[in-house]
Amino acid sequence: MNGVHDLGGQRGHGPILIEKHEPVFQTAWEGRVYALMGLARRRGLFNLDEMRRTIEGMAPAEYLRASYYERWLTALEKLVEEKSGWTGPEPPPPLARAEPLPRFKVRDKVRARNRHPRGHTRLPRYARGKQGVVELVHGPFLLPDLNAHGLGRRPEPVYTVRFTSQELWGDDGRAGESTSIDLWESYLVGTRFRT
Amino acid sequence: MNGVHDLGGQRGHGPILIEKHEPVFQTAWEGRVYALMGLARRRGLFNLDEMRRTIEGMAPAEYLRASYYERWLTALEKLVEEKSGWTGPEPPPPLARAEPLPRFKVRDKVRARNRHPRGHTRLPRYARGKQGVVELVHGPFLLPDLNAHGLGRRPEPVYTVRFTSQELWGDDGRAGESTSIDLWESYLVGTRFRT
Amino acid sequence: MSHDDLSEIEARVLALESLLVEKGLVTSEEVDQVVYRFEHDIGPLLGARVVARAWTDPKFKQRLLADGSAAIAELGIAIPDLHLEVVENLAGLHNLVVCTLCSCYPWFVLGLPPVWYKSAPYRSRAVLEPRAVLREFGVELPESTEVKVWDSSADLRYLVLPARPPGTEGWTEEELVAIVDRDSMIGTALPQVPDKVVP
Amino acid sequence: MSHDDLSEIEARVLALESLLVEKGLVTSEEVDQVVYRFEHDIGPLLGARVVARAWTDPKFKQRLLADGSAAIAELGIAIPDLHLEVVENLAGLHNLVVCTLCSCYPWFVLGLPPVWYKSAPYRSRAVLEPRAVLREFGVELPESTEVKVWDSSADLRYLVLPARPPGTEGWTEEELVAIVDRDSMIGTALPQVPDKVVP
Repeated sequence: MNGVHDLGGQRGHGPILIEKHEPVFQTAWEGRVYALMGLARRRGLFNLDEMRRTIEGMAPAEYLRASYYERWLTALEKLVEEKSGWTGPEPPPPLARAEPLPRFKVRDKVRARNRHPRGHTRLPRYARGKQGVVELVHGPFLLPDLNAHGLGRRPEPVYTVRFTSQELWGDDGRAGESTSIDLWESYLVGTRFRT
Repeated sequence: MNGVHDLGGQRGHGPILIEKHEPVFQTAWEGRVYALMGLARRRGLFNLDEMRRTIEGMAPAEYLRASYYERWLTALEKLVEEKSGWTGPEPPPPLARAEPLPRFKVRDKVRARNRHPRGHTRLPRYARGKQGVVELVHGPFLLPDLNAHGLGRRPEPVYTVRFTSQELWGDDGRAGESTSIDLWESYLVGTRFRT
Repeated sequence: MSHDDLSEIEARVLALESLLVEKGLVTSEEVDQVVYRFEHDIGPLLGARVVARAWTDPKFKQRLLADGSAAIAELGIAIPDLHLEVVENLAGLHNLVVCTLCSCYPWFVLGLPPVWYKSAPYRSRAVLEPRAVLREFGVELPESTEVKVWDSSADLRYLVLPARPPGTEGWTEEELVAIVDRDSMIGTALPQVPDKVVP
Repeated sequence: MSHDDLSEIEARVLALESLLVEKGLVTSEEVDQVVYRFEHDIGPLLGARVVARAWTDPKFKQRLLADGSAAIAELGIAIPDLHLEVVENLAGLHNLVVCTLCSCYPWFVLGLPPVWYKSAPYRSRAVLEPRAVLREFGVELPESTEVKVWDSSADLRYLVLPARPPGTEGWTEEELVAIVDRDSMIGTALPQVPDKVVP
């Protein structure tokens, strides 16, 4: 979803406030929220992609206003409600396909798709439509776009794709800067040429 | 500036709340803010681009939380403070150049620059880097990117450029849909071909 | 009203108005006048007159489409510093107006914009999924109808000239004005012919 | 603490914990244990050990760069479901880690991320203007140094292996651990050699 959580490339959020020697948790409740989220997830109440989808579903003004663990709390409350019929861990549904072979290899030129799905995705908006070079090949990992909505467990290769600053930011890009993003295979299309 | 005000293409803001027969102003203070903004601007305290730049400078969470006229009020307070040394209307500084001739004509193919300036701009983020066709030629109008910051009064032709939905939104674009955007000449680069 | 009765926001507005009056930039009477004008004189009726005229006077329509600002000046509507661009709905073509960056709106023919026009939901989605947005307004267009969205980012202001609905043949200009509502000139509605007045 | 003393947010957390305990999903002791582990056992010292080992053991470094997860397992650090990718700062190359979409972070070697790492200012600008961001952290890189930003959007977690600073020749692994701070492993700092310990 094109939401306010997709912050890459924005400005206007003010200076970075750096606190020296901050505690692990700012308050006791933050620690409990952190632990509850992790434990409920490991017990199988929901998966990581559902957690992210729920956080991203917050009203935009509220998302930006809330502290990090307030977002977690809000999402956890919502997930617990959403899963109120949950009766215990079940074996995960089978994978949607066998472990796939990677279509791309290191140094392949690829282009991130220009997609604007209604649902959850891990393809940041600033990379869409941009061309980069495969730097690392990993996985497979489950495609979040399906897993976040309980629509299936589809394993896909993940590629670390490197985009130059000029490709991403055009006139405001700078030589000698690049950003590498981890992208699932279905976020990418191949281009004819290799570097 | 890449800010939260640049809403084109986002999702997650909820349904459109349509109120039938709403009053012109929801409260009496809204009317006064509207009038004060217009009058102060017409008296020369600030220009329209400065007004927009100031609204866009609000903290993102606050921008999204605030109602439309609350944003105006906040911006107006800030502008009045910023211009506290103002002593009266002065003749506007001379134009930075003579009225320019348009470089592009109707049916020219153009591409919106991929720019991410720190300052104010009226080139929406969703159009950057995208190719379209000149539909109308207007102007000249002052370039907001300079005028918003008191950096000069540069008249430029403005073009209504039509982008197909597929060009803008890729896989999620739809045939038979397009968006036309009014863009200053320096937001555009020519492409070799005409349609 | 004593100062204590004012909400925080009303107090801020009052302080601001006092300051601008003190500076000699405005008078409270001028503020009153602007508010009055927008509450009484400037509203969608102006746009409806423009549309009804275009429906009944083909030469006016031609001038309106060629130079909106000049044409509405004939009806006594002045628009300093802005240009009016009139976009016509045709068979198979629907126009929709939005301003994604703020809320630019042809106030000189439609009055001030409704809250939904200025809201994030409308501004964000009108360019991405105009048909879904139109459905929320109850407008279902045939799949074959082209949708043109106008994102009004500069000093142009867009007014949609809706198609004159069937069943209005022979109506007077004044009768036509009554069926042109605001939303049909933004593109989020189509003019409706009330059952009772159809012969 | 009586219920009245609780802030609204604390009350929500308490209600949530009670509900999850009731459902049999968690026990409060498990929650206590997780909090304890992150407050005492899991922190940037783990990452500092990894870095110091890599600085002193070239073969370990090789394994670390080839397969981060396997290499840190040698030091007893387990990371279920995630993969560690170690990226090395070199002469003329600086690495910086961010997660623009949420706040992915190699917690198993660095503990939980600082507030700034999770904040909108850092997430928004690290990919657009990394040098300006680094300057806010007091890191000024030569213009000729290449900057690589890693936006950690999937199940990889990135750890920066800083360059071993000059003046640390002959130091023991334990002495080196002391100068590897958290930020240098995110890429927003460079390891500093304190004046007093320089011979």
